[in-house]
Amino acid sequence: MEADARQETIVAPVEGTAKEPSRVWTDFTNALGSENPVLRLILGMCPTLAVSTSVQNALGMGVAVIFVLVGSNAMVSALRRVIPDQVRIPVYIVIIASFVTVVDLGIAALSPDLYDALGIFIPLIVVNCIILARAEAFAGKNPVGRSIADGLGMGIGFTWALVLLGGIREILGSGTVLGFPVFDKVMIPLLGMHYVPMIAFVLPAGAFLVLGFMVAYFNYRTLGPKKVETTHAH
Amino acid sequence: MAETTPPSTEKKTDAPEPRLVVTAWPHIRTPESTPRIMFSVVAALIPATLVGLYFFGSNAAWTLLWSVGSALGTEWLIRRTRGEKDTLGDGSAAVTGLLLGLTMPPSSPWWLSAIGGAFAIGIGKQVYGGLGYNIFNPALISRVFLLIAFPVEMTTWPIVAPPFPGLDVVTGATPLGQLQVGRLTGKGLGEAADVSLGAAFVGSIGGSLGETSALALLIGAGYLFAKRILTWHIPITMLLSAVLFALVFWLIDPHRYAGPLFHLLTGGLLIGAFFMATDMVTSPTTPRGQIVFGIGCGVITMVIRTWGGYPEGVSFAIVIMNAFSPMIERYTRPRRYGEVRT
Amino acid sequence: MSILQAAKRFFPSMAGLPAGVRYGRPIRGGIHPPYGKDLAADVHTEEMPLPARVVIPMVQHTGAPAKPAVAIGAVVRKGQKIGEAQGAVSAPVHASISGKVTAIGNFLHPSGREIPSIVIESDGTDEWAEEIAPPVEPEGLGPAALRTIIAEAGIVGMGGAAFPTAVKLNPPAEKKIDTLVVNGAECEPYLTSDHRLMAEHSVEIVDGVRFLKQVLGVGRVVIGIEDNKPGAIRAMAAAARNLDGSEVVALETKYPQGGEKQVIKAVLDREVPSGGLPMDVGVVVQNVGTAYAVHEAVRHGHPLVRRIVTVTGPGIAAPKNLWARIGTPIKDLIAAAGGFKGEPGRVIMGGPMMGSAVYTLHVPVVKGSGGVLVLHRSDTVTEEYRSCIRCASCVNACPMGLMPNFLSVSAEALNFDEGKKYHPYDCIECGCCDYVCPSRRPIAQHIRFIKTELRKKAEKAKAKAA
Amino acid sequence: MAAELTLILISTVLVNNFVLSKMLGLCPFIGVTKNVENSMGMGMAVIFVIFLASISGWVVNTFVLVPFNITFLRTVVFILLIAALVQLVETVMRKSFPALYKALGIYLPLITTNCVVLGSVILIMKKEYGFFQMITYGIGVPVGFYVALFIISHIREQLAMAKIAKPLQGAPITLITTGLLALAFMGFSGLVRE
Amino acid sequence: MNSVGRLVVVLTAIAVGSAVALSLVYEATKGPIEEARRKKLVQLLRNVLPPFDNEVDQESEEKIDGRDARGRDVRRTVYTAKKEGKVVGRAFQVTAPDGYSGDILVLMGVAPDGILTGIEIVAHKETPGLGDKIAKKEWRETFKGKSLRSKLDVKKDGGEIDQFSGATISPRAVTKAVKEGLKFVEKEYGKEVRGSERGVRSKG
Repeated sequence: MEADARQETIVAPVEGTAKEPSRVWTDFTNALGSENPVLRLILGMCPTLAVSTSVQNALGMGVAVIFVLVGSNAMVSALRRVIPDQVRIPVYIVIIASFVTVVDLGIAALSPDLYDALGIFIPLIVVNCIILARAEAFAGKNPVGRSIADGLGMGIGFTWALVLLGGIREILGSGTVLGFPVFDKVMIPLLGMHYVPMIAFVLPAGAFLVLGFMVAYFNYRTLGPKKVETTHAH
Repeated sequence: MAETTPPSTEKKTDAPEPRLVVTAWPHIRTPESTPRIMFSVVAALIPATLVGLYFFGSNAAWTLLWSVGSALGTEWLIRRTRGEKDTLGDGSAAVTGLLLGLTMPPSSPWWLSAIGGAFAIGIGKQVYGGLGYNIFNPALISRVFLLIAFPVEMTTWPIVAPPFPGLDVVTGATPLGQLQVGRLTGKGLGEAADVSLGAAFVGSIGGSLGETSALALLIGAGYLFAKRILTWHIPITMLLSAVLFALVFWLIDPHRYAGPLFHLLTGGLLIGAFFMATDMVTSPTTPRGQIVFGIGCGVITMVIRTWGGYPEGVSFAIVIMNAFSPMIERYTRPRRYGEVRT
Repeated sequence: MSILQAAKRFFPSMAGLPAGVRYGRPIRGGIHPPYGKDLAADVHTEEMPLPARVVIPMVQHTGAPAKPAVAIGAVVRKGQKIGEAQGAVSAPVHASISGKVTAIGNFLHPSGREIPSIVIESDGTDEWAEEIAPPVEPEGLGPAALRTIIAEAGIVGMGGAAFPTAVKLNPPAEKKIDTLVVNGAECEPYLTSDHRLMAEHSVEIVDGVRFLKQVLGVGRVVIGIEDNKPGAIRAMAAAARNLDGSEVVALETKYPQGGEKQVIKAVLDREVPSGGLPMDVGVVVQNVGTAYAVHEAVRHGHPLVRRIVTVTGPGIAAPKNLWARIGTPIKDLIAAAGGFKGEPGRVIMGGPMMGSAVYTLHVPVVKGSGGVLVLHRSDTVTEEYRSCIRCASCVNACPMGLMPNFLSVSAEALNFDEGKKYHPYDCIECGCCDYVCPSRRPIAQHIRFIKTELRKKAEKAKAKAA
Repeated sequence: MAAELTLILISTVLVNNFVLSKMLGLCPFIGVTKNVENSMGMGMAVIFVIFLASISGWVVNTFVLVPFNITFLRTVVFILLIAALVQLVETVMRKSFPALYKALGIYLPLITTNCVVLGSVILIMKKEYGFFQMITYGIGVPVGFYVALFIISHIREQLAMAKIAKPLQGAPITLITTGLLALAFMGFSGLVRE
Repeated sequence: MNSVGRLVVVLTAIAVGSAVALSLVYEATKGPIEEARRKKLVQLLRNVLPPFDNEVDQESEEKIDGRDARGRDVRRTVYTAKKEGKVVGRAFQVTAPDGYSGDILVLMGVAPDGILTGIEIVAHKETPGLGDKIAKKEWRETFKGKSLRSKLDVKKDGGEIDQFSGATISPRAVTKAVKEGLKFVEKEYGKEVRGSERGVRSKG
């Protein structure tokens, strides 16, 4: 079933009425799981990897992306009948970049620490492929309500993948979750030894490795155990 | 091959035919085989292993046991999980485990060797489909991982006891580590200036379990050369380029840069050149490519030793060149007979 | 190349070669398998007893099969044409004994396939057919007349490829041929048939070469012989003194020194371009056995009805070099060589490197069969092949400068497009890569597999386009 | 000066490689590296665009954004600038260098959303580079990107013949290999301090 | 023509709209951003200075402390902390250029008598889990009370400052930079320091 859902990725229905709660709901849930942008479509990985050193950073980035996705999807969808086809990409880019700037300024005002942690990856949300892809493939063709649902779903799907990645990296690389030393709480009483964090996992290399295995795991789940055999790549 | 019976017109009175084996050409094969190569490498490492055990004692034995055991166990487990033929018999996992153990600090905690062996086989090799397909030398990529993941544990060295009268007790630091401290504190060679090259040749210096004794490594390498498992291309070019590099800088300023013999005899240059860079799977198969590969390994090693953040560069140099290996191979293909250049 | 080899190259006399014999250039790659030539190298050739029955296949050459020219029940005599050549590339087939045609049908061929063949039961007379007569004054004949004689005698390349000789001697006019290379390398381990032929019939071979030279109109002849046959080199050098423009070149003993392209490189330092033929570099290569057959045909009018077959190997009681009639079942040859010694495991038509294993001893000797090799059962253990460990043995051994490791792995992955990048069509299928592979990979067959699949693909594409 | 520029080059190509240590430009890194030819095309196109984008971004920043005190618009301005630049390059190339266009043309549209480009332009501003440092950086970054693409595409061509388990094929094995490559390149750390 | 006109109009409208909207957002966030930054700065200053009661971020002066490797002036903003009108300490930022992978920015507080009141790592790129231990409080605390008269070196170099196993570079770089900072204080405020040594000796 999941494999089938994959077929209709990107190519979303063109027409459709705005008030259709069931569809809005499926748009939302599709984006969470079977069309998860990071794990299934391998999109938007630049910000995914770089800021996923801890759960906290991953959450921060996720919220920023949700805001931009929902905002740009809504705006693009609202303006979809006004925007001429030939210039739609530049217009989308301007809209996205504006929302990104808003996020940039907003984070700077609200949390200078998070702002420092995310660094240049906030302005780089502009070139996160997910956002432009959703504007192009969905929001530009669908009513505002569904576009917001899609943006929210994609954003949350992105966020949970990112948080999972950040969580794995944090727990392996620092031995903590949200700063709480989980391993030590278990290992000191049981084995009488501290957890020795594997620093490699908070470094870029660890991000590549963890994401690689995460994507492989989701491939495995989707392909089903039957189809999993040793074959050659073609 | 035709499976038809002989034509019916044949007389049936002939003597019964022998049962013959039909295979495709060629019908003779070299006696050399993959397991024989692997176990020859293990045999060649025995002198270095013994020297390591002699100097570093029982903890070194545990380090080796854990790394070899973990490598073999991981190989067995993954092959079994994937429902594939067991490959412990080809000897490659044993070689990986042994090489990894020999590059670990002799005072490693048990879990360090265990993680190393599992990483080497699991992520270094079986992820790619097992023997022959991996890109990076499994033992070395695992060592590099450990070095980056557990920098403290991987750079803690025990004190070496003097094996023969006349040699001093060696403090818990590697000559290359001392060299780096000297460089970073602006004290020239620092304590590295006092390293006895004789001790380095025998092996009574600080360092990884199996890398300290140049003598033992040379004996092993000689054995592999004699068996024609090693060719000169990689090890000799690697050592030569490193030595030349060291020589040039030593001539420029012998108070700041260590001499070529120092670089040759300390650290992992010899074990790297003879046993790591020569890993067949992860080095180019073309003769010219092997020369390029060897030079690359030697130069990167010395660049890291001379300017880098790590005191030792052999492992990094080799895994970096591993990554370049497919590319080198592509551009150093042998000239084909009758190749028409357009 | 060892120091000794290099020294020999510059001082041929060191290797005990007669004056005037130079060394050829070393070839790339190659292997030194156990040669086993000593089993039969010094055994003088002997005539086989007349076989009671021969099976003569209509395909003993490259090209279109011959068409049977006799019917069941016909009485034929030795040398009588029983199969007519068909088409441009083909060769006629002759009766190798006198007797009666008892069957015409599909019989097993050394290649393993069943091939239309004519069965003759001997009448014991072994008389030449009436039409057999030597031409008058063969020295005066023009190229066309000589080619006709060679074609009618059914002569094909005796080195194994069995390409019709007359066709090879008739290159297109735009290809300027300046040199005839006579191949006496015999690099296949165990085989000694060419060796014995050269040692015992050097004068006849050189006589054949004279006619070949006459057909091609070339001034230069180079005879290449591996240096493990000093006797043959001496004999040939002595005989070649009577032929203008000819020289004998000693070749390093190495498999596959006798490959057509390798011989050309060794003796002339010319390289046949990839995908090309020797005539592209002005060369025609002929085997010494072919030259002998030409001598027989032109001088005596005898068509090709017999050849020397080395019956040898660890599994043979008394290894021998036998003059055997075409069509003789190999069980007769094995019997003539004293039968088996121990339990036979593999019986191979040809040498151990490129010969083909047969599963029955009823297979007949054909024009290209240089030997029958019997290996013990204990030598024929087959084991499963392992992963390629990229040890580079095959890269170093490939005489063509290919990368057999990649070809093999890409064939295994069924990735033929990737395989195509490594030039499978340049492979001469010598099997060196297989021989040296420590993982026992069937590399040569992998390459052949790629070639077949690529050809299929090309044909499909062609059919689609049409 | 020369020493500083050399250090910038070593830094951007080896030590702080955008792909391996900054994890930028991963979409094309995974997307086009299945074969060597494509990744070379992409690499060349990126070198071309980043070089031009660095210069024009620097000029716009130095002479427009900073003097008028509207640096908060830089994200919008830079991305538009890059989009326009890519469009311009495409047009000029198609008209004047058809051969080059044929080789690189299909990669150009993808570059607008390649974060290496925007990333390097933004970082040049953050680092407050002078003109020559900017030029060096604008060459070093895409060359580093090219090197990474080049290595991984050769590796992937070899991996195409490996017996990799199905779920690991494609993106996962590429990511894992990149991770190991990043570990290897850690050896260069310390050569240059950013 | 009409459609091209429409393209231009729409594009311009969007761009102008975006610029206008963004400048509004910018204006709205300008204050909060500055306030947030100020708060962060004050917090940092509090961490390195003894208790004070003035608006410390308002009382700063620019000093020039030699040239850096590129030949540019090294500017230091020195914040002066006062309690009941008396100077109790000064804080300023120093840069350790020889960190493991880049500059380490260190904020240091010095009492008028030249004794360190605390240091804070403002920014660094040191290896996580290794060099980044310089940011840990326990380690930074060891600087408190040290002065140019103390052995300001890592233990490996014969000093009193702890290094961590596996990483000497980062602590050494920080220590060196702090030493430079103390020299700067000695140079700029040395007279004052010596002059008032007896007067305002803080507990430090």
